[in-house]
Formats: sequence, structure tokens, C-alpha cells
Amino acid sequence: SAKSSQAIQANENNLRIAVAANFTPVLNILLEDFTKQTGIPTQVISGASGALFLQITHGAPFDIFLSADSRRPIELEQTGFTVENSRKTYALGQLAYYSSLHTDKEINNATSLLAILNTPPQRFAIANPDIAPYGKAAKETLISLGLWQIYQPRLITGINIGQTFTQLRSKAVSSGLIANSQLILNNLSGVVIPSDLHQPIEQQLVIIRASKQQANAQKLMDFLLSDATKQIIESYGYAKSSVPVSLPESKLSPQ
Amino acid sequence: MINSDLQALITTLEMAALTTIILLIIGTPLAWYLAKMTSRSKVIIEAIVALPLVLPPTVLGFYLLIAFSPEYLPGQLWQQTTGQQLAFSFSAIVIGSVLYSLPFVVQPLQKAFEQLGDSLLEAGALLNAGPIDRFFSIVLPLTKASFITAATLGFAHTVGEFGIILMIGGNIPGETRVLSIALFDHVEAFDYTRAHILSIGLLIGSLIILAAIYWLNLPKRAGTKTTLIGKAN
Amino acid sequence: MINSDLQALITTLEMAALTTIILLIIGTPLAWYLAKMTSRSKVIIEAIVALPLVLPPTVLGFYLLIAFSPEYLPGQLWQQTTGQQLAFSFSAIVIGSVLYSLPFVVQPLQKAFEQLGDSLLEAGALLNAGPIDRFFSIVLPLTKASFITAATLGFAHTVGEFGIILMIGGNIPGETRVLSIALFDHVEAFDYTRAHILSIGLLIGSLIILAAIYWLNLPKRAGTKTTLIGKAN
Amino acid sequence: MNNNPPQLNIDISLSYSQFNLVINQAIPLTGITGIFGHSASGKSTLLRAISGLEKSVFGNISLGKIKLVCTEQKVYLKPEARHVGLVFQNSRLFDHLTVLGNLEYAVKRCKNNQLFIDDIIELTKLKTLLNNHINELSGGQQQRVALARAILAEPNLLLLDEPLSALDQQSKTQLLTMMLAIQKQLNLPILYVSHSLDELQQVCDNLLVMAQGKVKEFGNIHQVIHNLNHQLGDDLIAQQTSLSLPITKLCDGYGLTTLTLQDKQKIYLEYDASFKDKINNGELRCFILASDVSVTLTEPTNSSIVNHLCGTINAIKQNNNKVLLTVNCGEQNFYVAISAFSQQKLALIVQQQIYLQFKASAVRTFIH
Amino acid sequence: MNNNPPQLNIDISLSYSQFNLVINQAIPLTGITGIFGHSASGKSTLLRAISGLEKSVFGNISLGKIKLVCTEQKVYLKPEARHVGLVFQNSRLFDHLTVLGNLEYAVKRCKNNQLFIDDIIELTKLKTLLNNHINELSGGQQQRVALARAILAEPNLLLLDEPLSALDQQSKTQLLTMMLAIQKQLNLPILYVSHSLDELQQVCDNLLVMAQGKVKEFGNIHQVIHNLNHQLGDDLIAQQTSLSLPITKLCDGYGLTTLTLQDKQKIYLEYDASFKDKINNGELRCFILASDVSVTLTEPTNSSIVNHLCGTINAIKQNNNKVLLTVNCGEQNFYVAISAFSQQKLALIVQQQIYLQFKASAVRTFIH
Ligand SMILES: Nc1ncnc2c1ncn2[C@@H]1O[C@H](COP(=O)(O)OP(=O)(O)OP(=O)(O)O)[C@@H](O)[C@H]1O
Ligand SMILES: Nc1ncnc2c1ncn2[C@@H]1O[C@H](COP(=O)(O)OP(=O)(O)OP(=O)(O)O)[C@@H](O)[C@H]1O
Ligand code: MOO
Ligand SMILES: [Mg+2]
Ligand SMILES: [Mg+2]
Repeated sequence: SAKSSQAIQANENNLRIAVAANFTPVLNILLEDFTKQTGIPTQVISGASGALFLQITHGAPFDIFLSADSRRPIELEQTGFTVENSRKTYALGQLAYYSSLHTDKEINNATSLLAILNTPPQRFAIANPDIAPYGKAAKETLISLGLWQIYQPRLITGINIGQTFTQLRSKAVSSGLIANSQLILNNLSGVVIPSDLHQPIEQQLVIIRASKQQANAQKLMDFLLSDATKQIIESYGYAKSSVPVSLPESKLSPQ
Repeated sequence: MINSDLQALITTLEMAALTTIILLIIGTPLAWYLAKMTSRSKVIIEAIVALPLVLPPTVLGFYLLIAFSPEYLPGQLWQQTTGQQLAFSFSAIVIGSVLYSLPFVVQPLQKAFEQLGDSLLEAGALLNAGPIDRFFSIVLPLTKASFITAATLGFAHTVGEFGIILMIGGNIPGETRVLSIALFDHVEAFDYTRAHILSIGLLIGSLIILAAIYWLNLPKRAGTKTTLIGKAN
Repeated sequence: MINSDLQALITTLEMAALTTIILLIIGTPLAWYLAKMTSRSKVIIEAIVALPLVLPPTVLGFYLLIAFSPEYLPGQLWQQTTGQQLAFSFSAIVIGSVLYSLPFVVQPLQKAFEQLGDSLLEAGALLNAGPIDRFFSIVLPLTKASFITAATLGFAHTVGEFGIILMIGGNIPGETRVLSIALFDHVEAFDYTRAHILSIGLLIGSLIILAAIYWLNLPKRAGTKTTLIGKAN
Repeated sequence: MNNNPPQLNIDISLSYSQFNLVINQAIPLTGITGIFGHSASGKSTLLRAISGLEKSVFGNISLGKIKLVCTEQKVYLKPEARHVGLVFQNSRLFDHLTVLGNLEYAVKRCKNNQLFIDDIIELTKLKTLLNNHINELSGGQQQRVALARAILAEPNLLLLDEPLSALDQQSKTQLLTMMLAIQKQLNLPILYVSHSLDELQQVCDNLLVMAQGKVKEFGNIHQVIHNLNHQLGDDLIAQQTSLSLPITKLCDGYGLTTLTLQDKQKIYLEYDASFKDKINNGELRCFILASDVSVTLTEPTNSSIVNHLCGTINAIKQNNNKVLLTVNCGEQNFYVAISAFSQQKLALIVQQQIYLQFKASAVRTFIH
Repeated sequence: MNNNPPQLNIDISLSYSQFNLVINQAIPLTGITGIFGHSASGKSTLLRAISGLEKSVFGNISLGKIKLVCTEQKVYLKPEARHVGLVFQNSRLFDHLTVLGNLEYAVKRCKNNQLFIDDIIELTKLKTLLNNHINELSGGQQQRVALARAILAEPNLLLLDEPLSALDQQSKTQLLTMMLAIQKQLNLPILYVSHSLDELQQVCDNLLVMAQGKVKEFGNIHQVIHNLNHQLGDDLIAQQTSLSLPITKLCDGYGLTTLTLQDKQKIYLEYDASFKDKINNGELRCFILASDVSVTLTEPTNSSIVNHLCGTINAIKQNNNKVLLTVNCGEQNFYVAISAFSQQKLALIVQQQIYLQFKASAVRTFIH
């Protein structure tokens, strides 16, 4: 217990950021600037949004929570775990199609993507639609395209979008829908799914009410929502909040 | 709802039963070999058997996923032999569970075999019993309790396994979606009622099964045994 | 980078070592009691000890998180006694690991104690050795191998544990962030190089430590032992 | 009441599925008491009950003033609190320890430390085996270690369950001599279970004979053996005269030792250097098999037989073709087994005066 | 060469840290061969080598035409392929089985099935114990089960390592009789290790005496015992005459049995109903302790002693105060132990004619 109290003290000054796994790499890059600018030391706790949410509701000592969706921040807000008016969208997720079998050129336009999707592979990877926001968006996309019935029995569902990416990367499954940011961070290319095929993936943050560093958390929130930061976030494969990507309706309508 | 959980339950039982059987078939000769081997090099084998324990399941799952994918040798060989992809198949989660639970079966058996000693085996050999015969007529009855321990640990550990199965199984209903994943999904999806019901059902069911196993394994004439320490305490 | 992994390694070792010590302290008398108890009701205790195995770690973690939070009795009591919150503390992950790894320590020890028999204990008692003395002078040396098995299984299982620790520990660097979570984070953050390096390091390190443990545990005069079956095969 | 010599009081019953042990017997806590009986007569069970290894015993056991068991008062002393040593029929050595380790185990837990471990090692001839592991010992070597270990614990009462069964005669004699010496040095009462009356004769003061879980005979060893002589149906022992007699001459010029009966008649036996160790209060213990003694009507001459005693026939008991004579010579009964043919030929009757003759070598101090 | 009777050929060496076994001996595979020797002389180790439990043995062992071990040719038959039975010094019963289970274990794995399990159960008196667990048996009961189990396996060679050490005389006699009967019925060669020469005398045809890992004597049992008579330094056995003689009258009116020497002199001993079982080719095996025989210069009269043999002194050997006479009566050597005093008094010299006298009861068929 000597150890634990010591550790807690050492950790006390750090701003604890609980972040959805898919945003962690980007956040880490951003934080270098943030710490340089403000001198606030940070600690990143990365995890599945669901688990982080559960932990916050049971007293986890986090200061700010960057979820991969809006549902959990809303839930936290309603149950009084957040600082008032702190729920903000910090990024808009973009879904992308990725296949290790096809070259970039074969799928670099939407027509061929549709063609490819229309011949369903044996297995197809998405995140679990019931629990992961990217999975939910993937399901909506397949429904919009009228392909859900065909795809459902072929789905490999990861517990979160990170696991889905791992399953694709290992080539154990050859194609699937993942976060565009994952492709960009790994220098891979795929096809961005038009954002009108699914509900927007609003990744929201909240400041935790029990936090003793609400001021610093506020500073981080301001930093993340600043225009400069937004541009960087978008450069990592997140959508521009104002202009959703869209393709001509005709080319995407199902058969 | 109940239907899908039932399906997961069936898959889980199938997987755990098959895994336990394979574990006993592989683990028994391995444990025997380790118990009776006198060469010092056996420590390497012992360590390798225990290794899967140290890697977190998700990480082990990550490497197994790579190995099982058609790009790499084990996955390729499997595909060539069976015509089916290994990753995300029922076979994959069984193989993963076998690897992960192996030490829980091998180690208790090995210790039991070591503690058994040679004297009764010698007596058996001189009554014309060959090695296999001796195993079934002497070793097995005398180490029955350890076999039950090994099988219980292996089975239970497989039922509770989550990280590996999720990674290499892909959560396919009716094929690789097991109870532990279903339960986790309920929790993550805020479906606490269902999670609680499933958990309590699982606990009570397991309690009954485990108690039944241990009850069957009670020494038949427990009463006549001298229990020097038990009572002296 | 290397710093944070090192910190996780230290936390892991501290957690696993403390857990193993606690497991041995709790597990040994429990195993002894179960081994020597003749009442039929012991099967219930045996089943309860084995129960944590059946629940997936994440689900067990979920319930422990609830229990450890200041809202519920165990968490409340802890907070009143120590003045600190239980959930998300180092203590929490140790308690969780103890619960989860208990069967891996209790069951091998119990079987070893059962197989030991009473005759040498009787001899010890008649040389004036009391129960505690008998335990340390007879039981412990004769079941040393099973203690090592139990400790190894318990330690390794704790090092590899992930789901429970993640849930009730909260992945706080320097406090509850252990190696298995760090490794998982690397995989999730596409930092495969670092994941590979850490995995290989972990594997080689564990291999060396495990081999060393087993080597120390080799019978000293293995050569003179008759190995009827080993060689007869 | 305080002047009574201390006793081991046993008044117990104990039931197994097919066997009942019912013992009510006081055994004086002096010297060595032999326990003799057929296989499965309950000897080991009795020792286990005394030492505290049989939990299901019902009744009372007390060792001197210490209550070991009293079911009525719910007294049940733990084995380790009784200070009773037991050498088991199977030696039960600790195989995780060496020979020395086993001996030291006992020494470390011994309160008195009147014995020196090196002496006992010397006496039990274990010196060269000290670093051996238990599974490297022969059967007889194991028994020696077990015996040494039990003695080194210096208990208040030592129970021996056939401690010498795997040993040859020579080792037996040596170890029996050692036990007698230690018994005296520590004033340590011993209960000694054996199938061999020879062993028991050599060392025991009292003898308890068991049959089917009950005490059949108990008392002074000579008396009990003489009583058993008459139980002809049961081949429990060889008919014999069992004696403790004062030595009048340890060794004459011809290698004979002289013992004297109360009426001053002499008995000669072959001198042995070991007699010095065997003398107990100036008396030597010996026995003469009834079949080794013959009868003549006149004093024999020209014979190599050195012992001729004059006595009176006290009793004649015939069993089939064999006759057992009880002959009184100087307050001491002698037993003579002859054939019915001889009895008839010599026309022997009770109260007749006759001569007993037996070789010097027929007077045995230990079988050989 | 085919006409040679089958033999167990042993030519091996084996080393432990402090002990070397070096045996080069052919043992005929007929009847029972006794193995006798001090504790730790290597008896158990020899049996373990023959049965295949000592892997580190070097040399050759063959059983009849079957090579069991030949280190040169890298032949090493597994224990279970040797069809050699062994009753261990510690009984090694399977404690997960009942008594019956242990016996059936052997029966199930027996190829011949010439014996009936019920007969053996009857002979070993195990009927009432069949459903008992092994840890509920007394020491002697365990030995009986172990013996019955080994016999029921009907091996080609049976090795017994002190199989009766925990049994009383009465049970010993019964079991020895059984072993003799079974030995004959199955024509089963037996090697019998024992510390008790009495047991061995009763049943063995040949005797192998071991000392410090080597064969000290081997041959016909009577011959070996007579050889041992002269090794006075070593108290291995009691000096004695060991005989197998034809019975001329099983029982006369006086309860005596008559044996006849080659020169027609008669030896009388007490009749026993069990003689019928003990007769081997019309001959009875018996022994007379040298100390039970006395010498007279004239034929004795008026004595209850029935045996008077006329013979010639062949040799006189003095050792301290004791003298061993070898006396030849009708081609048979008799051994007589007398005191130096008597020898001097009677002025005995070699070639002198004398009379031996001994009681009928001195002719022992089994010690009591
Ligand atoms: N635990 C037990 N359960 C049932 N019966 C038992 C138990 N222990 C001993 N017996 C029985 O009690 C009787 C006496 O056994 P005990 O061991 O006291 O005999 P013993 O006189 O020592 O014989 P031996 O000389 O053969 O060792 C035997 O018939 C035995 O079968
Ligand atoms: N595994 C072993 N390692 C070392 N020495 C051994 C081993 N087994 C036996 N010995 C030694 O070999 C010698 C002979 O032992 P063995 O058991 O053959 O004697 P034995 O004649 O059967 O004696 P006993 O009559 O006492 O049973 C003993 O000195 C013993 O210490
Ligand atoms: O990062 Mo998530 O919670 O798997 O969409
Ligand atoms: Mg006994
Ligand atoms: Mg031996």
C-alpha cells in the first residue's frame, strides 16, 4: 500500500485522459503539442468505449473521456457524471472499405467498390454492431446498400474496431469495413464509405465531474476543438464536420 | 434473445468438451513423459508447456490469428488438408483453447504421476501387465482425482476463455460465438438484465455440475480413513 | 516508450508476486482442509473455489467492479478501513487476481495432500511433531513439486490475466497498468513492432524463469531412480 | 497409593467391521513387556490405540498419572502430546531425508537429550549409511534406521511392532542387547510385539499373549510361558522351561557357566562372552526346550551330557502320543516332553523321583 | 545338450555407490532354491535383477533357453515379458483394489490358468477378507495376499523375498506346505529369500548363501548346511545335521515314525499328521541340531532317549571351549557339538567308534 499511495501522488498532477482505442494514436500525436503549449502532463488510458464508460460510472479516476460514440457521453451526462455542457463532438468517424486482396487501383472508385461488394466474400470483417460505433455504422451501410441479408452470415465481428483491424491486417480475413483513420495511420489505402450511408459517427468527449483537474481538462477540450487541431484530426482520416462526404445517389443504389 | 444465448451455450459446451477430450489425450502422455523423464532437458519442455500462460490471451490470440491465416504455414497446411480456412472456424477456437489450457491439464497430471512412485508399477509389471495395461489398471485409478482436477480446470478455463476465442473465432453465431463473448456483448450493450440472468444461470449451473463432479470423486469409504491431522486441528 | 513498458513490467511483477504469496497463504490451508475433510459438504466449497474459472474474466471483472465501487458493501468497507477507494487501485487488481487464480493453486495442492496419505504424518506425530511442525517438516518437502506447480500456475496465470485487471484496475500507468494491457494497447495502437518486441521479450524471459524454476525442482539424484516405464517404452 | 509403581492402564474397546479389540489390562511401566499372538490377533491395533493413532477407541488409557484417553470425560490426547514412540511394522521412514536426516528429525524434537546420536549410530551400525537415501537401503537396514530414530526421540514409552522381522539372527542379537541397555539407561518402558518367542524370551520381563483381540495371558514371562506349555491344542509356542537363575561361576576351565537352583543343584551351560551384557541383577535368563530334556531313572554316567538334575514328577499330561512331564527340582518346575512310548517303558508316575538330563547346549540364552 | 535340465544362468555385475553385486551362478530350475545371507548381503538386489527391475545390471541372465539380459547383445527383456513373479519384501499391494481385486488382477493377466482362485484363497485363508481394503489388513494378512497374488499369476519362475517374515509359526508352516504343493503341481521353480534357515530347510532343495554381494556357497541344501557347520567364526546358522531319509514306518504304536539310514540303522522321530504332506519321493526332510546330539562310549540303556546310532568319528574340530565332531553312521555324516570338557573327559579321538544319542524330538521337521 506504500507503493499505491506513492503512485497515486505521482499521478495526481497528470491529466488522465480516457480515450477510445481508435483515437488513441491521433491523440498521442496531438498531446505532444498540447503539453508543449500548456505544460500540462497527461496520461492516456486507452480502451474500449464501453469498458471506459462502465469504469467511469463506478468511480474511475479519469478527468476527461473521449468516447468513440455519442451514446455513452449522453448516458454519462444524463446520469450526472459529467461537467455541465462539456459534451462536445471532437471528431467525426469515417468508415472505409479495406481488402488485402485488391490493389488500390482496382477499388479506387466507388463503382468498382460496389461491384466488389456485390460479389460477397466468404468472410467479411466489421466491428460488433451492437457495441462498437464503427460496427453500428458498418451495419447501417450494408443495410443501405441492401446487402445486410447476404453479409450477415459471413460476418466476423470484432469486439471493437481495433480488433477488426487486427483481423484484417493478419490477412486471416481479407476484406471488411474499418475506420479510415486506421488506414491512414498505417499507410494503407482503401475506399472511404460515403457518410450518407450511415448515421454520422460522432465521437464525443465529456469532462468528468469528479475530476480535480477540471480546469486543465477544459484546456484540453479547448485545444481539441480548436480549428488547428481539427485540421490535424481530419488529416488522419476523420470527416470534416461541415461537409460530409457524399457520392451521387445513382451510383450507389442497390440492384 | 434466449435463442441466441442458447446457441452460444451449445457452442461453448461443444468447444469445451472437445477441448477437454483433446487435452486429456495429448496431455496425459506428455505429463507421463515429463514425470518419468530423467534427462535435464525436460525443463525446457516443461517451460514451453507453461508458456501460453504468460502471454495475455488477446496477445496470444493475435499471434495465433496470424498463424492461422491462410498466409502462413499452419493456416495454409490446414487449408490444403481440410479444404477449409482455419481462422474463424470452430476448429480454430478449439486449437486455441487447447494451447491455452494445456498447462492446466499437464501440470496436475505430471505431479500426480511423479508422486505415484514406481513400486506399484513394478508390482504390476511382474504380474505380466504391459505399459498400457499398467497405465489403465494402476496409474489411472490411483490418480483419478488428479485427472478430475485436470479435466475440471481445463474445461472451466476453456469455458471462461474469451480473449483468444474472440480474436481467432470472430464471434460467428452458431460456430464461434461462445457464452463468454455473448455475456460480454450484453454488458457492453448496456443489456445488464440479460447479462445478470446469464451470469447467474452460468454460476448456478456450474456450481451444480462442479459439485456433482466432486461428489462423484469422493473417496467411497471416507469414514474409515484415519484423519490424523484433520481431526487433530 | 521503453520507460512505460518497464513501469508496466514492474507493476506486473509486483502484482503477480504479491498475488502468488497471498494465494499460497490462503490456498495452502484451504487445500489442506479440503484434502483432509471427510464430510460430504466439502464438495460445495470445492465447487465455489472453482467457480471463478467459469465466468469469463471480463464478466467477472464487471461484477467485481460493481462490488469494489464505493456504492456497494465490499468497496465501502474497504474505503472506511483504508481511507482509499478500492476500485482502480493496485489492491483491487491483486484481490481480483487472487480470486481468479485461486483454483489453480488450491486444486494441485489439494490433490498432492490427498495423495500423500497419513502414514508418514503418523510417524511424525509419534516423534513429537505437532501439526504445524509436521506440515513444514514432512508435508512441505514431500509436496514441494506441487507447491512449485501451484505457484507457477498462479503466477503465470496472473501475469497473463487481462480482462479482470483491465476492468477493475482501469489501466492507470504505474498503478494498475500491467504488461498484458500494455501489450494489448500496442496491438490496438498498431504499434506492432513494439508489440512483437515486448511479446518476444516476455516469452524469452518467461522461458528462462520457468526453466530455471523447473531445473531447481529436478530431483537431486534423478540418475539413481528406477524408471520402469519411462525407459521401457 | 503414590507408592504403587507407575502403570499403563488400558481399558478399551474398538470395533472394525470384522474385528473387535477388547482389552482391560494394567501393564507395569518397568522393563520390557512382550506382546505375542497369532497374526491378526490385534497386536498392531493395540499399539496404535496406545499411541493415539486410533481415533475410534472407546474407554480409558492412562500412562502413569497422565490420562491419554477417557471417552467419558472426552479426553483424547493428541499423538504428539503423548510422548509415546512407535516403530511401525513397515518402517515409515521419511524418504525426503537421508538416514542422518531421519535420525536428526527425532533428535531435534526430543526434550531430554540424554542419548548421544553418535552412540546410537554406532550401536545400530548405521555409520556408513548416514548419507544414503531411504530407498537405497535394504529391508534390514531400514528397520535399523527406524529403531534408531524411535529411540533417539526418547519417548516415555516405546512401542515396537516387530522391529527386527527383516533382520538376521546376528543383527537381532546385537539390537536386542542394545535395546536392553538403553531400556536400563533411560529407564524406558517398552512394549515389544513379536512373533518370535525367542526374541521375547531374551528381553521381556512380562508377557502379554493376545488372541482374537483379547488378552489371553498376562504376567511374568516365565510364568506365562509355563502356562502356555499346557495349551496343547494350540501350537503357539514350543513347550519349554523358562528361567532366570543366579550365576555362581561365569566361566570355569572348560568353558561352562554355572547357574544355581534354590536347592543348590547346578545347571551348566556353554559360556558366551556376551553373558556379561545379559546379566540382569546377577541373574541370567535362559530357556530349555521340553524336547531337549530327557529322563532317566538312575543317575546317568559315561555321557557327554553335563546336566543331571534330581527332581520329583509333579504332573503328567498326555496328548496323543506325546507326554508332558512337570518335574519339580528345587522349587523350580521343569518341563519335559517325551514320547508316550518312553513314558510307558519307564513306567513314570506322579511323585516318582527321577533324573533329568540335558546338554549344556540345551540351556539357551538365545536361539542358536 | 538338449538333455540338460533347464537352468537359470546368472553372470552379472551391478554397482551401487557402496555396494557391488557380482554373481556367476547357474541355478537348476527345479524345486525350491533358498537364498540365505546376512542383512544387506544383496539378496533383494539379486531378485530385482532377475525380475528385470534393475536396469543397470551388466552381464547375462538366461532362464532356460530364454535370454533375459545380455548386455553385449543389448538384450534386455522387459519385466512384464519375463514371466517372473516376485513377492516383495514390502508387500506392494494395490490399495485401490480390495483383496479380491488384487488376486483377480493376477488371474486376469495369467496365460495358463491351471490354478483355481478359490483353491488359493482357501489355502491362504483369505476367504473372510476378500472384500477388505488393503489398508484394513494386518501385516501378516498383507503378506498372505501378496503371496497368493504372485502364485495366481502362475509365472515361469517365482521369486520370494522374505514372504513370511510377518507371520507366526503356525501360518508359516501352513503356507510353506502350500508352496511345496503348488511348486509340484505347476512344476514351478522358486527362489526363496529368507533369514530363517528353518523355513529354508523345510522346503528348499538347493541353497545359495550370499555374503557381501557374492555367492559364498551353493549346492544341495544338506551339503551347504554341513559346509556352513565348519565356518565357526561366522554365526550364520546353528550347527546341525541336515537329512533327507526314506520312511520305513510312518507311525508305530507309540507315535513314532521310523527313518532308515543306508546301513539300516534306524532313526525315530515323533509322528505328526502333517508328514503325509511333507514326504518328497518317499523321503522326509529333517534336521538335528548338533547341540541336541550327545555322545556315549557304550550303548546307553535306561534312558528316555530313543535314538542310538553307532558311528565312527571322522573329524574333530575345536573352537575355544566347543568341539564339533563329524561322525559317520552308514554313509551319513552327523554333526555333534559337545564341550571341550566332555571331549577331554571321554578322550575322544578320530576313527574311534562311539554312540550318538538324541531324543526323538531332536529330529526336527520344522522348528517350533
Ligand atoms: N482399518 C481397519 N479396518 C478394518 N479392519 C481392520 C483395520 N485394521 C485392522 N483390521 C483388522 O483387525 C485385525 C487385527 O489387525 P492387527 O493389525 O492389529 O493384527 P496384528 O496382530 O498386528 O497382526 P500381524 O501380526 O499380522 O501384523 C485384523 O483382522 C485386521 O484385518
Ligand atoms: N538403489 C540403491 N542405491 C544404493 N545402494 C543400494 C540400493 N539398493 C540397495 N543398495 C545397497 O545394496 C546392499 C544390498 O541391498 P539388498 O536390499 O539387496 O540387501 P538384502 O540382502 O536384501 O538385505 P535385507 O535382508 O536387509 O533385505 C545394501 O547395502 C544396500 O544399502
Ligand atoms: O473504438 Mo470502438 O469503441 O471499438 O468503436
Ligand atoms: Mg501387526
Ligand atoms: Mg532385502
